[in-house]
Amino acid sequence: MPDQLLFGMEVFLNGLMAGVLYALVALGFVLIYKASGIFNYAQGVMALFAALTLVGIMEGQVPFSHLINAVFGTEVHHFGWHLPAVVGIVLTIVVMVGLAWAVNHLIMRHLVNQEPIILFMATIGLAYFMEGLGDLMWGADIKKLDVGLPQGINTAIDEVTFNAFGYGFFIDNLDIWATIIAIILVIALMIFSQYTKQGRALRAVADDHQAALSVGISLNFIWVLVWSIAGFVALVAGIMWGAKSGVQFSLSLIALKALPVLMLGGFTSIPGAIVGGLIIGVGEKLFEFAIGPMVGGATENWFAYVLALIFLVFRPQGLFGEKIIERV
Amino acid sequence: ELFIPSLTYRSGPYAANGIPTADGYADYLTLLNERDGGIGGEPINMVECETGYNTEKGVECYEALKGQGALVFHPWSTGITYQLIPKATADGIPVHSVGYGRTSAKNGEVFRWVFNYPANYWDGASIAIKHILDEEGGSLEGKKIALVYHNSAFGKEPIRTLEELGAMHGYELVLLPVDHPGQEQKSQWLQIRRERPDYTIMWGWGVMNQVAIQEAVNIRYPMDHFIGIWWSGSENDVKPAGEGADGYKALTFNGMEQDYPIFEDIQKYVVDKGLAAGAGDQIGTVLYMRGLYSALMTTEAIKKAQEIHGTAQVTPAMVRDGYEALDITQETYASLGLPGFGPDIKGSCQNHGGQGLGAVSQWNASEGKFTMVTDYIEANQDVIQPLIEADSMAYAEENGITPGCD
Amino acid sequence: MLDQSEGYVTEDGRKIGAVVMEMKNITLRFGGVVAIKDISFDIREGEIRAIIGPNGAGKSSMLNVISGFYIPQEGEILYKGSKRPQMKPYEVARQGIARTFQNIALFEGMTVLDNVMTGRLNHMKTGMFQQALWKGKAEREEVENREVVEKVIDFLEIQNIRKTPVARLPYGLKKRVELARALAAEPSLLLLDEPMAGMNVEEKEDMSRFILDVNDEFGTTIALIEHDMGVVMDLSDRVVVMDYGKKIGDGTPDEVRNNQDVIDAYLGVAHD
Amino acid sequence: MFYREAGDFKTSYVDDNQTFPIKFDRYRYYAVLAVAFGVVPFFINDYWANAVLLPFLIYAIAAIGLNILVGYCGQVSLGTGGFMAVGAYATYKLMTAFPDINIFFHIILAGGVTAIVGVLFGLPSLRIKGFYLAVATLAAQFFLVWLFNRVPWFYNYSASGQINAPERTVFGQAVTGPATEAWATYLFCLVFTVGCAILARNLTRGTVGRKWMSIRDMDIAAEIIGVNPLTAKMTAFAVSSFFIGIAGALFFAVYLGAVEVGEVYGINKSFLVLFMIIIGGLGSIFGSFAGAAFLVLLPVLLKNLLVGTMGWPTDLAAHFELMIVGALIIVFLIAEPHGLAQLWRVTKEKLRLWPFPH
Amino acid sequence: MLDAGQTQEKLLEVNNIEVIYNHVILVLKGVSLSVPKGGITALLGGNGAGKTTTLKAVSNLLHSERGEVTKGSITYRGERIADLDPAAMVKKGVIQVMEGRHCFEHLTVEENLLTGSYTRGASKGDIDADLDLVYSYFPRLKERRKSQAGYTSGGEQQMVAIGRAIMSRPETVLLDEPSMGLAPQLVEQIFGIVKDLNEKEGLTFLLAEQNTNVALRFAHYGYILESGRIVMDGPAAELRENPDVKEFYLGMSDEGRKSFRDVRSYRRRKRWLS
Ligand SMILES: Nc1ncnc2c1ncn2[C@@H]1O[C@H](COP(=O)(O)OP(=O)(O)OP(=O)(O)O)[C@@H](O)[C@H]1O
Ligand SMILES: Nc1ncnc2c1ncn2[C@@H]1O[C@H](COP(=O)(O)OP(=O)(O)OP(=O)(O)O)[C@@H](O)[C@H]1O
Ligand SMILES: [Mg+2]
Ligand SMILES: [Mg+2]
Repeated sequence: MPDQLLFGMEVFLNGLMAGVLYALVALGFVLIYKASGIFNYAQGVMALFAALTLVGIMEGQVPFSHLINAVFGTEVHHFGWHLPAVVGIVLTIVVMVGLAWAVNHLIMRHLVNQEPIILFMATIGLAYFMEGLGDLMWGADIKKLDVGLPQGINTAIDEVTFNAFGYGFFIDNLDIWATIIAIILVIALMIFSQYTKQGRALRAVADDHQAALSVGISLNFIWVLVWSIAGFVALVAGIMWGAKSGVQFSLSLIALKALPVLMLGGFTSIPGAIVGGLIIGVGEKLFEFAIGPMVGGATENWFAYVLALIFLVFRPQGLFGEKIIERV
Repeated sequence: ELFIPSLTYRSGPYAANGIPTADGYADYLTLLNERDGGIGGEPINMVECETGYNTEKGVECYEALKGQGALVFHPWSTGITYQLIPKATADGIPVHSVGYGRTSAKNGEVFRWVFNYPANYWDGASIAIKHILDEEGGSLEGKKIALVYHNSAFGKEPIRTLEELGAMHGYELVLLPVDHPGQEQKSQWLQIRRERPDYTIMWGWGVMNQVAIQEAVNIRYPMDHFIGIWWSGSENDVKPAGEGADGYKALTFNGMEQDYPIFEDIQKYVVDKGLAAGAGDQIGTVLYMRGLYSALMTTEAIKKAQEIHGTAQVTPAMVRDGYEALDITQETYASLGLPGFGPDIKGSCQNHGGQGLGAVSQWNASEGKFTMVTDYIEANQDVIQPLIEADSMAYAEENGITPGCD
Repeated sequence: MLDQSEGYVTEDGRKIGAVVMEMKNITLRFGGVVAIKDISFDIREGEIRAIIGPNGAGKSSMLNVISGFYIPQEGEILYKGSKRPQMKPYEVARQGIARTFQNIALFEGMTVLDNVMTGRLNHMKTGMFQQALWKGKAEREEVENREVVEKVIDFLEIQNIRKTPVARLPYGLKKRVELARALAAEPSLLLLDEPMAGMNVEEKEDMSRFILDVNDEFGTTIALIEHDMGVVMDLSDRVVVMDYGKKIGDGTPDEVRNNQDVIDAYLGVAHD
Repeated sequence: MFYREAGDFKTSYVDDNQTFPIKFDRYRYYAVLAVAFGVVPFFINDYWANAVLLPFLIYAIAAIGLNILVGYCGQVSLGTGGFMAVGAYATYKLMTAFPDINIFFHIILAGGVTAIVGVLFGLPSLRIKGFYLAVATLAAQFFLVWLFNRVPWFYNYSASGQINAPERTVFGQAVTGPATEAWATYLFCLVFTVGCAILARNLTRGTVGRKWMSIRDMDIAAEIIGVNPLTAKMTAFAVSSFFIGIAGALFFAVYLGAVEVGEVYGINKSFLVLFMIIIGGLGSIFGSFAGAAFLVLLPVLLKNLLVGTMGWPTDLAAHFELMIVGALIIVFLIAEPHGLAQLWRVTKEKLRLWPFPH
Repeated sequence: MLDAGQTQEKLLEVNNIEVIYNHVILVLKGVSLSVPKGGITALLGGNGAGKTTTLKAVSNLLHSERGEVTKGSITYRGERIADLDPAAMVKKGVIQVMEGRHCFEHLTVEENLLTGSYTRGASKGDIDADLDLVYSYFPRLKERRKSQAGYTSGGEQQMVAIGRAIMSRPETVLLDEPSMGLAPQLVEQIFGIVKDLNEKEGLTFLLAEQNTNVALRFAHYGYILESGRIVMDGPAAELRENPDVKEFYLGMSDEGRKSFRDVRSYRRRKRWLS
């Protein structure tokens, strides 16, 4: 096989893997959008916050130590324990559920039946708040996150492809894990939203808050539930991305990588997040590979958006999104 | 009283880097106050102003602080530096951008109030190539060097220089831009894996550094052939990649030993008195030392100014004279409790940027620290000087400045 | 059936003119659902034409076809004697066809006055640049059209809520504002989709009066969908009855009332 | 009865169509203008100009522009940063290519250029709606920033890739470049701000404005009653981008003077301006001003309060600042989802009834 | 439970409530009414009289409209309900069918109906049985059960809304303008269903209606609301005979029903108060 084709294939595969990582972030958006029609701008910050909390708990960091030390003149930093990842993850989930509860009781509950843009704005406020809170709680330094997932080139694939084509493909172990986890998540969430009573209630809420209330669906419960799940998805995304770059502020910016995925797949579709992710991942990587060098590179940021935009012109609700109902 | 503001970024996307830098800067000034009663007997009043690395906040800080009689500004961000160049020039306040900012500001005849001691990005590019030349036994003929850079003005800085040097040494340059913020670099690193460049140079910032180093580890790129600019070489950048990052190299223009005598003083006069800036947990890190080094250059300039003008209470204009007369030698470093800490610097009206000396440091993962692996190397000024001349003259023309010393 | 070419004179002596709009063999499908199946009927100048039928019969869809919002798969529409090419809804509106909607479609964020003023869009011609400068042509035009709108507002007796945002209005008033918006356009053909749903008798009486007056005073042709048989029988000159997308009756109220198909499908019991 | 309109009768539709039909409002408006033009320039200093007033005035223009698109026409856009960049780079190219023409016209022209670009990126809005459109406009944001970063022609091949505003004068007084006086830059921006506000007000009170609002409130119904969605949406994009372009131009030329596109006109700017109009009030010109004032002033105030007055460490203060801004946004939304402008309206309504509660 | 007609037991009592929207707009100015168990109580009145507002005050949906009960109290089975959220009200057996349908557009007709059973812990079998019950009342819905509710006609949506409420097996139903937009046959049918449910299942109804004629035929007791105040109440039969009601709400004069064509001048609305 010609080299270019081989390279292209490798890029394609890596695009798929990158796409899965985008999809992990997009899933969180989809969940909340599906359940309340809210475009949750804070999703990225939630991923950061979850990852920070996980590291903090595992490393036994004292939360708010900086503040405590400044106020009381003490010198506390660490509890001095190192917890295994599983314990850390469980405790972090507890924190995220608490967060979901707080978000519902302090914010969402008071904004029932408001226009989507207002709710969107509220999530921006939330993002600001959590950004400040995350820093204050766990500090701004870059932390290493290691929950025991393998990372680096997968030698088996490398060897197999080398024997077959004379060129070993690079596939990152972490990406393989991400794919497995993402598939499990997507299947579980799909079952949840399509086939359970809560899933149906969730879609009802997204359509009409008031009507949902009138049939006895408790918005409080539904919202705490979805925000918790979204928090959990954020944690997963935070773990995956945190493993790549360390846990730090910029983690919250991965939201920007998820948005085109969201558009393409449809805001309301869980499988859409995965398919959209794959298309975006492959599309941007191949474009950068084939066309990038001609236009000076670094095209990935905008290309994903342009690709999604072109798709939308033909299908305004995204690939799998619910049809936008236009009637008079 | 000497009013020295410090524009810090202890919050925002780059806080992890901003905190140690600001701490080092602050601790050094506190040390002088506590130990020596200031500079030349005049106490220092340092005020921090938080910019969050945001240009507009930087402008706000500048305007707020200049009114209070600021002697010199360290913008700590290239964007803010560009803002302040015309403003501070008009206001007559020196701006010192330590190893960042506008490279051609080295030409003091055009940029009368701007300093970028001790080295600039073009120096950095040249030093990196020189180091590679040393490693390769003097010839780069037929070699391939990749530049992974932040796709912004900052990242693009070394391209011209590297191209010129490429023509000179006969290596091929591969350019790989990474768009902000740089969390996804698969494309770039797959390409590196394919093209197998002999060396990879990186001009990165923020999360881009961590991801690049992690990806390099993933594709098993030989880390000692991977060299970052000085802003891509702090503990923050390598730690997330763990053991794999061992051997990664980065440029530096200041020392990073752990046993400078000054640490005892800092412990005694600053930390023990509870005066340490921030949490006090950054002492000795690369960026802390860089902040400290910046403070050192500034205070030396003020000392010079006091000498020249014979008064302890200097003005910004006097501080500029001090900067232009800056003369830091190895004796100076030693006398300050920092033997061998930095390169010699000798300024003048024409030269606002020093001699362009830099060294290479290497990450030792098991010990968890960077160590210098070369002496200070001098950048190829024959290549750089004309570039600086051209760029600064273009600026002078655009802005109607008549170059010259007053 | 009535003869096709000439007009006729109603019982109360109004003269009805020639056919203005003719629907010919219209069929409209949505996926598997056939909303309208091969329906033909006409509307004559100056008449009040009612469309009735059970829920889901395709009445609103028919109005949407006339408005150009739905494009029928089959059939053609003749307007003022010539075949109407496929048009965008706003182009249809420019031909002098105005309408109201079943589920009130007012612009909730605007005041009543602004809503009614939008009805006059097609009469206002100043360009954007003149508007931006306001003084002069734009202002003059605004005032002229405002006068027309005020007349409509007076006519429908909604002066006191002129400056109220419509979102706050109760249902019945909203319906009236919608009518005002349609009237402001000074249409030659007015389509009303259940204008009296959600009103009590007293309000229906008022609304009936408005409709009759519009028809009388301005000679506006009206096509009307309504479920209140009293209203339909009293107001309309001719009635089309639809059921499951098919036409099952067409004629004067009396004819329709006594049509057994209509009774079975829609009325349930014979209405007096 | 603090607030009265009784006895203030209108006898013509012209009067009734005024911007401030109530006398009290009208006088207050004149008073504000008089102070802004006649008093402030004499007391302004660099700090007030550069830290507060210039950003306020310029953001107000951008907010008015975005409000036309989002608040009046209902097309949510996140491309503001990119469009501001178009304005900035257009001015830069014009300033350097035609140095003899007054900067005033360069800025207006830059607005025009932005309007064209805006229309181009607005075309998909004919198909794409709601948040889908919002996200789609990010394509403009990222692409434009990439383009200005990528193509050296835009920054005149300068080595640093930055653009610097050379000195330009109006009536002999420098308004760009290093040697400007605070009052001059302030007045220059103020003229633009007031001009834009008046234009926006005129457009929104007439037919064009009603077309926009009808599209916003119910696009299908609007089309059926005769609004051409193409022209309505495109004019909204054009006008909105025109203002945003002017804001971007002033931001670069007058306020900052030197700009790197990714840093200054990044996505954060898009969000910031959107926050302004939501906090201020969608579909309200006054709201645009209120929102701009709120988000420009609040951080400065908080910083001065926490660091200056209470002496907190800067980093703690910065974190708290974020948290407070975030919490305030939420509190405001809960108290009044329709923004400061609505809050103001409700207050007026209450004052009108005062001392009776209803 | 199955005894038809109303009992003396008051299920729902509204005492002198005042409702304010947006902190400034006073809509209800002291409304009191009581709903006996097992009865059909009609709430009549013109546009904007406050019928919907009253129902929402009971079902506690007001909060989501930025409305507030500022005075008075509402009790259900003698218990104050001010602090309950709407979901808790449904659990207690009070469900509202909202004016203007409010279907879940993106859900299919059947899914819409199923959301009605959300609060019930019932088994799948029970729910399917209820579904069949609803389909037997509204055969049209069965035909369209797989279509998205957003695309069904106005009348079909009204059926969905009522069917959905039945699915929750309520004790009290607050029906807001059930007849709006329905074909005459269907209006009769729906009221027939209401009556059936009332008589056979013992459901209690509070019914807001414009269609006074039908409402008074089926209801046991009626309240007439004008501008936020109750201006008249009495057993339905009595109200039907009241001359004012006759003239203004039933459109009848002494000579029986008049033609709409014969109303030659606009009526000056007669209002008892205001
Ligand atoms: N959300 C709201 N905000 C402000 N005012 C409101 C709101 N909802 C209703 N109103 C006002 O309250 C009054 C009563 O409205 P309500 O909907 O209760 O009347 P109704 O009797 O149900 O009328 P209809 O028969 O038209 O439905 C009206 O004047 C209306 O303008
Ligand atoms: N856009 C659409 N997509 C799919 N189906 C549609 C659409 N519009 C209408 N229908 C279907 O077409 C049929 C006719 O609907 P239409 O709204 O015309 O009924 P209608 O006669 O106005 O009834 P009603 O009196 O209840 O308003 C209905 O079954 C409806 O579900
Ligand atoms: Mg209909
Ligand atoms: Mg009602």
